[in-house]
Amino acid sequence: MATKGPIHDPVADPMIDPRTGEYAVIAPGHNFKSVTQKIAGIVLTSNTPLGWFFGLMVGGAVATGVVIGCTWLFLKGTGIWGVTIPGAWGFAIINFVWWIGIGHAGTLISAILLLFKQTWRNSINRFAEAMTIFAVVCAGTFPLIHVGRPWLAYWLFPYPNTMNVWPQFRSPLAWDVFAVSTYATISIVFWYVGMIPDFGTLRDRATMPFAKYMYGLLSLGWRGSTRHWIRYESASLLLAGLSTPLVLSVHTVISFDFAVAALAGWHTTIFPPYFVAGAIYSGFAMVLTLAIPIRKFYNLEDLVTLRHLDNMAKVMLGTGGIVAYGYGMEVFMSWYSASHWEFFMMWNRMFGPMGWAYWILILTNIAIPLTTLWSRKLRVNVTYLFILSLIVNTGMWFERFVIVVTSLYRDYLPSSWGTYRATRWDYMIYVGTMGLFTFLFFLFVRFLPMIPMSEIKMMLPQTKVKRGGTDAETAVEETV
Amino acid sequence: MKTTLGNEQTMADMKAKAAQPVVVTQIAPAKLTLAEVQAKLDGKTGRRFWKNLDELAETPAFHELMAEEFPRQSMGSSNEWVDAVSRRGFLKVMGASLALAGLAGCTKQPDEPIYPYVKQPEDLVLGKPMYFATAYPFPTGAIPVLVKSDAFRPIKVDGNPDHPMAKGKSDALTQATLLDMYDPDRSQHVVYRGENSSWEKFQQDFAAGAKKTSGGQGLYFLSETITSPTLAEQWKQVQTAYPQAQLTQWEPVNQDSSRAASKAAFGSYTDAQYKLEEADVILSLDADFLGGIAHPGFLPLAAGYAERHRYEEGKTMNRLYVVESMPTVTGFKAEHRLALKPSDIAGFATALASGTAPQGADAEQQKFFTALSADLKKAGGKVVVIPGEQAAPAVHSAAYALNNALGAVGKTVVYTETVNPMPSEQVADLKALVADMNAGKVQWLVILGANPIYAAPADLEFKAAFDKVGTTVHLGSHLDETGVLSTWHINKTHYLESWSDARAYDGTITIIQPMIDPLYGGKSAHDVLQALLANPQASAYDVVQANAKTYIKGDFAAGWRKALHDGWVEGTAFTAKATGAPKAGVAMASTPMSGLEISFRPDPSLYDGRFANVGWLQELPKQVTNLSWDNAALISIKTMADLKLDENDKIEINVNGRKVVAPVLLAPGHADGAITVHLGLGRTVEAGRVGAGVGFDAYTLRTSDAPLFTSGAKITKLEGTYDLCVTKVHNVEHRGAFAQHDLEQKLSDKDGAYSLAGHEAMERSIIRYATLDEVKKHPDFAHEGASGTLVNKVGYGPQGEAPKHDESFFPEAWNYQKTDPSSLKIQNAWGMSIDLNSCIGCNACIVSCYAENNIPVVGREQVKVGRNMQWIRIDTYFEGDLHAPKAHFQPMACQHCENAGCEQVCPVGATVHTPEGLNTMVYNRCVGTRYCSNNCPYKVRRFNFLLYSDYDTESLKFMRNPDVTVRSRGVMEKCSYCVQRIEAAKITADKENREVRDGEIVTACQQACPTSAIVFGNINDKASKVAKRKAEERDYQVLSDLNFRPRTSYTAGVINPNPELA
Amino acid sequence: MAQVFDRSSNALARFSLVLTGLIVIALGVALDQLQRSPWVTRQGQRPDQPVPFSHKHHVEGLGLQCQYCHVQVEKAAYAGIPPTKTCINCHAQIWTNAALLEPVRQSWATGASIQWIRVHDLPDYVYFNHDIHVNKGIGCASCHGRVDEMPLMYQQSTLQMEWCLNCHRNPGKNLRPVSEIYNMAWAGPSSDKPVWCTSTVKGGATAQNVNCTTTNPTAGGPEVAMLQMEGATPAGTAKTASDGPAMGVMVPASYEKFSSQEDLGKYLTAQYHIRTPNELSSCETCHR
Amino acid sequence: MPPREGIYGLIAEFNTPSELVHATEQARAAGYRRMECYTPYPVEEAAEALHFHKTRVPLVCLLGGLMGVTTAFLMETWVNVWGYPLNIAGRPLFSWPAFIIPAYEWTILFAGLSAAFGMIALNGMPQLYHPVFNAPNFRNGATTDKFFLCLEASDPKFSLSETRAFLEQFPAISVVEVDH
Repeated sequence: MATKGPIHDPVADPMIDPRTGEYAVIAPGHNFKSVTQKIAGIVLTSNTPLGWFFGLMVGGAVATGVVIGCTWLFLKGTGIWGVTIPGAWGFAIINFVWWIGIGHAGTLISAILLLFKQTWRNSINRFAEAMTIFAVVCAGTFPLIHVGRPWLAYWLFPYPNTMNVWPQFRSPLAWDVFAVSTYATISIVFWYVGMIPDFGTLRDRATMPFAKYMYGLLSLGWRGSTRHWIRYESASLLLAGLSTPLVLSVHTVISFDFAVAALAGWHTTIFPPYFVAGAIYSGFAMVLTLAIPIRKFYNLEDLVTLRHLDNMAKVMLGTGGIVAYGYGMEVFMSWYSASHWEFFMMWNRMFGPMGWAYWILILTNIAIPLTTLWSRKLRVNVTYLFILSLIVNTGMWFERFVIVVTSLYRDYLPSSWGTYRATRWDYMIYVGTMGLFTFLFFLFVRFLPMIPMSEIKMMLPQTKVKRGGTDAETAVEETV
Repeated sequence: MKTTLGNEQTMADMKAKAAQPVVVTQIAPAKLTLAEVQAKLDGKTGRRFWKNLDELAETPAFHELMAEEFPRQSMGSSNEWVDAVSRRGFLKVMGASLALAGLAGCTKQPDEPIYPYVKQPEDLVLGKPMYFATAYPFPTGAIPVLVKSDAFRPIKVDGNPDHPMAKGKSDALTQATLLDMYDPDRSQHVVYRGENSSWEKFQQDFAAGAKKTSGGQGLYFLSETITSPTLAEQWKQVQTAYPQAQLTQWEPVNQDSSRAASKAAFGSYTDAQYKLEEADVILSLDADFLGGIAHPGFLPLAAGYAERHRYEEGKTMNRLYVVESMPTVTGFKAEHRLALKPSDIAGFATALASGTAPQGADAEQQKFFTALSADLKKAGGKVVVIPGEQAAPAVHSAAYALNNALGAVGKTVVYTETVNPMPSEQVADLKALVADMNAGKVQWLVILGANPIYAAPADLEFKAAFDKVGTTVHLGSHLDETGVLSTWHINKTHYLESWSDARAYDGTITIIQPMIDPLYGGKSAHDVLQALLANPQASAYDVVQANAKTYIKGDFAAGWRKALHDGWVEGTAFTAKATGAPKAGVAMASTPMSGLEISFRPDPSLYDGRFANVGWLQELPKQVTNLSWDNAALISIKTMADLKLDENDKIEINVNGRKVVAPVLLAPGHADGAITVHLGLGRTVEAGRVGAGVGFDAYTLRTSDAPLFTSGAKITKLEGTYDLCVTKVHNVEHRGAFAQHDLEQKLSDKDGAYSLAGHEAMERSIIRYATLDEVKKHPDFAHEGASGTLVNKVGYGPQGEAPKHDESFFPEAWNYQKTDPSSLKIQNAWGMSIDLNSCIGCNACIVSCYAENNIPVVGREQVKVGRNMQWIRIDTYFEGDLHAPKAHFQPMACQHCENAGCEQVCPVGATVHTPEGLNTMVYNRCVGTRYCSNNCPYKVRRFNFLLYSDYDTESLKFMRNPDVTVRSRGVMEKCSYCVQRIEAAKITADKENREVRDGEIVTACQQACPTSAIVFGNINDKASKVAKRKAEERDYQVLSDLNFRPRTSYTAGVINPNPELA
Repeated sequence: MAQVFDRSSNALARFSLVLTGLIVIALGVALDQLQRSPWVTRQGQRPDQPVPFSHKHHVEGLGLQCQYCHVQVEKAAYAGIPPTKTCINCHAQIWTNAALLEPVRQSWATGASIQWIRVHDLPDYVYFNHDIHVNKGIGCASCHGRVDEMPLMYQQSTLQMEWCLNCHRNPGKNLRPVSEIYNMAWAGPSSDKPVWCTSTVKGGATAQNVNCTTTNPTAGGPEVAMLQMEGATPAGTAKTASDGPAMGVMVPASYEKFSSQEDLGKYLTAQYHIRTPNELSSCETCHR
Repeated sequence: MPPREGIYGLIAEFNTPSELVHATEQARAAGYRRMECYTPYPVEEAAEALHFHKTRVPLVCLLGGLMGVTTAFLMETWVNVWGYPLNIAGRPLFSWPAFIIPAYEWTILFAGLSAAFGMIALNGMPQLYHPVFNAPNFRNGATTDKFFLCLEASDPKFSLSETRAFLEQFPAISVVEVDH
């Protein structure tokens, strides 16, 4: 992935590794202590930045939208939404898929890149995972509240009951229950396991007794014993190995919600791959949306460097390409299948009353990103990346909107064609979940180490072990 | 299954026991706050909690509170707000919410009390319904019905199978009279000057008042059209007692045209009966005889038409021509339809009669004219020309002449006495009455059932005249516009509550017997007239029985019993009346009309407005237009363009100074230069909680000199639009060649404005039909891809056909051929077949389904966003250019697919397949993911988005079918093939160790269908009707290429066009 | 830099982990038990009725037939709660002024119903039908228990779906000759108390298909539990278990001997044409 | 647990991983067996020096996975074929293709959980109290930037004086006794 040849003048920019011409993953001059202090400092500092309080409160305020919306929803029924016949699914499902998709990047970074020994991931994987979990939390609320009788949602889980009836395992929704719950559990476990050593560090560096105590508990008494490290390493490797097929399966299963149905526009074999690609696409966009402001706010530029942003932009370029291919194939197949259903669906999608949604999608998801991301200049232009990440997130939301709504509202039987119009409650709950996400994320950056210290240390030159116990300092000099 | 009656008197008080109306107690209004509510309910748990909550939710204070807590809602602005109909639902939800709010979070199901009888009627078996015959008196002739009654609560009204005319069929309006009876807004007291009073006081007052008059001088009666011989007889007696008393019969929608014409033609009022089963060629002159009972003799006419329109080998199909202004189901069933302005129809008819070409006819009309007249002559007497009741008298005269000239009279057309024992020309009479009122001659005006304040011709200024009357009496089921202004209001009993008798279209008399003790007391017209006679205390029962002696021949006791049992009296049918050749008919309006014409029609669902408060009918999508909860200015696409209007535009219609504001709706095929408005809407608050404020009142435009149609209307487009509530979008769009690429041959409607939906319906082979010649050429036209209007290569399967069973993924997963160990025969497999040739789109099935399956009414706002709950709907597709389209009607309900997509995707298995092949919906298992609806290609599943069912209104509880669950919020529901009836039949059969007989199970829609288009039964029994139908070559499944294997299939239509017009 | 935690904390931590696990398990078990507990099912609860009516007294003591009060149990879905009239029939003569019976006399005088509290209360979406059960050989006691030994009526079975299915999936184990429907003490055949059955004319109502007796018919004239015999009866007038007197046609054909409920169940399932478990456990059988 | 007598061992603190690894190798060569290194991040050379290679975590994970797949698949099969056989959309009772997906998910769920908890259990965690924490500098450095080698008293070859001497030959920042 590394484009050879120095683009910038190495002298001008200390962050450039003269040999590769790449931006360094960690700014030079860091050692075990400095890294620890930098990261642990954010968490253990006694004077919290005001900005943090502000952000937290904004998030919390917006999050009340979910509370209010859901209360009214439970009192009145699904009818307060725009859903109707034929458009029986609306925002709830769209948002569900969107959030789950966003989650995927986190797992991808922490798991797949780990398997591929992409050490640059180390500095971003922690909050990428956090993002995953909070995204799944937001996503998870929707399937529960979107059912007509939420108080019976537990019927979706297999448990012995006096009715002798069980979930219907042929239904993709039943599959979702398994996929999403597994995804949530494993992500949390992976996340926590990853943090155990850092909790140890925090315990040892904390000054306030309460913090000491809490981090102590969380660290389960971690003391960095080598035998522990070995088991720990193998465990996290296994978890990574498991998360990889998991993350791929989750969005595949979600795509089955549509692919298994008989509806033209849903009934497509291409869905699984392009849902997964889309998920990662939007996920990385979201990581950028989060990483860029945070590295600025907590001036972590030398741990989350332009190299990271560049790489993530490249991943987006790749996945975006897959997504584009998916769209292309849909159009092609609707013609090639010679099936009236497919043809009409695509025609209606493009030129029907809701055509605007389709074209927004093409613009934001394909046109803008895939043309610009080729330029390295833009890939390392922080402001541009930030804006782009927002654009792509919008685009991916519209993808789901197009799939769900424009396939439903004009299907097989013309007599039952209708339309879909979201209500204020749809929007309230959707925006609310964004607030919830922000709220949780702010809590995270304040109380948990948002960059894995131990893993960063592994990337430092000082780790080089010189046989024969000669002085390590020399070893360091050689490596740089 | 009918039980003969014992002594009717005891019968009556049994019924009294059966259903006592529960009056909801009002708690004294007091200002409430949420806190107080909580306080009130605090500590109340379980039963007491809920009971309390109910009471609370009833208090006006609570309503206020709600209005304050949720002001936006109470304004009813947003679309998730449930409007008037389900506002009570909202309160209940609030009730539940308070519970959720932690007052009594999880209360156990409350104890259920049992109220056993004190004396149980001998012939009552609780849980086994009883059936009683009676008749629904309707101005155009009584509809004989058989009422299903559960513990003496009528729960379903259907046609009387034993009746020679009805043959068990019924129609939308008759079906809906059930809800009309249980209407919670019916007036419940005798009212004197706004104060509750009593019938006794009125009797004395009235009798005394009448005595004071000199021989009834100044004593006037204004009655709705009378079809009861007994009432007529009573009137005679009244006249002998008070010679000067006057009776005026008047209804806003009446038969004046035919009356005038028949008087002119034959010298006396006559009704005409048509034998369509013997007619080869039928010409309807603006007669919507397939639209409903608004047209006299709808049931036999529809049956006769369908009988001859069914395509069978060696049977000549009839051919229907329709000349009309407003598009009706009759018009669209016709092989050839000509749209003419109301004023031109008379011209066309007279021209036809005289044989001279109509003046000012364009080429197309000319062609139609010649072809038609030729065809009529060819038929050799096997012809019927039907004039519409809403057509000008001249049209009727022409029809008389034509039928006579074509030699139809005596063969296919028979003239008889009028159903109305005292026929009259009503508008003229009303004019006279109003004149007398204005002249101050009227001391007593007794209005029997009519509602003139609302419906009287605008130019008569009835209200002004009404104020001049000394004492006004109003006998009415509702305290309506007239009722509130009258000195006396007497609450009228419903026909299901009272004794009477009535003549049907064919003249047979039916004794109307009560099904239940009057819910709110109440009196009938019989009682009112009786109050003036010798023994005022005689009950309606006595009067009717007394009068019955005149027409029940032979042993009276037995005859009477038989009449009650059968639902009709032997030998009372009309016999042909000798009429000479019709004399010179009524001359048509000499001055040719100019300018835009407005034609007034009774609403297809609400008739003249009497059904305004019947939710079922308000929500019923109107024939052809699919308009629900509204009426509109119906207008052709060309005129719309000419006037630069668009659908949903608000316009002001101004007819010489009389104005009304109406929304515009495109009626494909409407005559150009004319607007049709439906009467019966725009009722004020007096109409009741449902009917109030729905639509606009077209009566305000209607004058006594032009009650049918008027001209010279001015249209001004107003600001803003009015979002009409149409259940099916027309999707007028233009896709042109782009859409055509994958079709083997182009359709006619490539260009021009056409309905996208209709176009797709044809492309997708959802509608399949052929002409007679084509069928002869390709008997299997419904399945092959070759010829013209037939199946095209669409969908996933070739020719849109289903793959063979062995091509399936799981060929032997489930077969429905297993032998049933209980009977050692091949098991049952339920299926349905619908003949598109017979379906006339009259909506009877929908209302029948409402009653049978406890389907809730959801209200305008909800229907508008597509949440109407009808389990069955009539899909209407417009084929071709919308200036003169063809239309096709297709009843669409759950297809009970063998490979049902809905079942596969339900995560909790709430919808599953039964061994007999039903797709059952288990409501209490449903969590409401709505995935099933998404995966249903027919979109026939309905979802309770909000709490639609009304759990509060006491009277409605009596009406519900006890064998069907009342579905609650958040639950999916759909057509069940009337599984409750299937199970009942199976249990009876099992007890007797026999097979379920063919025809033993009749679904509600099938039962109501006046043309027997719907057949249901066991498709494994090769002898069954349904199996035979499905064996026909024209049988096809909609969307069969999806391989869902629906159990409902359709018989492709066959039309018999006139080659000269092809 | 001392320890954050003292020695004991290790044990404490591990113990608390184990405890959490146990609590979770315990909770699951508790809920599972709760949903079947009488508190939920209302088994054995005796609501205070207006009149403390004793089935024991009337059935066991006075030997009243079930149908004397529950008239329509063979004809309709509901067994039928007796009208006040039924009580008065006797209590016009006996116990005419017992205080206990005041509500009955009240009702009779005023014409207002006696307001009982429902003991067997199925959810409204369950459509249970008495007559088909009674006519196909399911005895009262099978569901209601030994009513003749209940001084105050109470619900014996859970009436939960799994309970219904338990029988609908294998009706055989509860089938008995229709002649024994009202026999509270019926225990089913056993080796020491066998049952003899024979099938008679085919095609009549179920009830007439089989004759059963508890005394060996080969030894001396059997008192055969005969039921009215009729050919196929027209719809609506289904003759049921005990309509009318037993009319002759006593053909003690070849009697089969049954000494276990299993065999009898098999035999009756065939004779009574009981539908297959598949059909009986299909949803629409009970939910509409 | 009751406070044990005597000391837990001797602990030496180093600045760099190299020194730690070197010392560990020497100690092993000198015949010490009961010893442990403490580092702020995984140092594989140290593990080699300790001759600690095999961990049983993968095995636990595998077993978990197998348990997951069987549980899920058997449950689905039982429910559909025996538990309550219903005709769903005309599909066969044993619709194995559909059953694969939940089974797949539970494989991962069970495997993941057992991997994580297996690791924790095998590491004997939670162990909030541990003697090494008594070493004055331990919590300062072990999780930050220092590298520790602890020779435990339970080792037969352990003797306070000799072992101390042995450790002091390396460039350790400090060598201190750790008591229980």
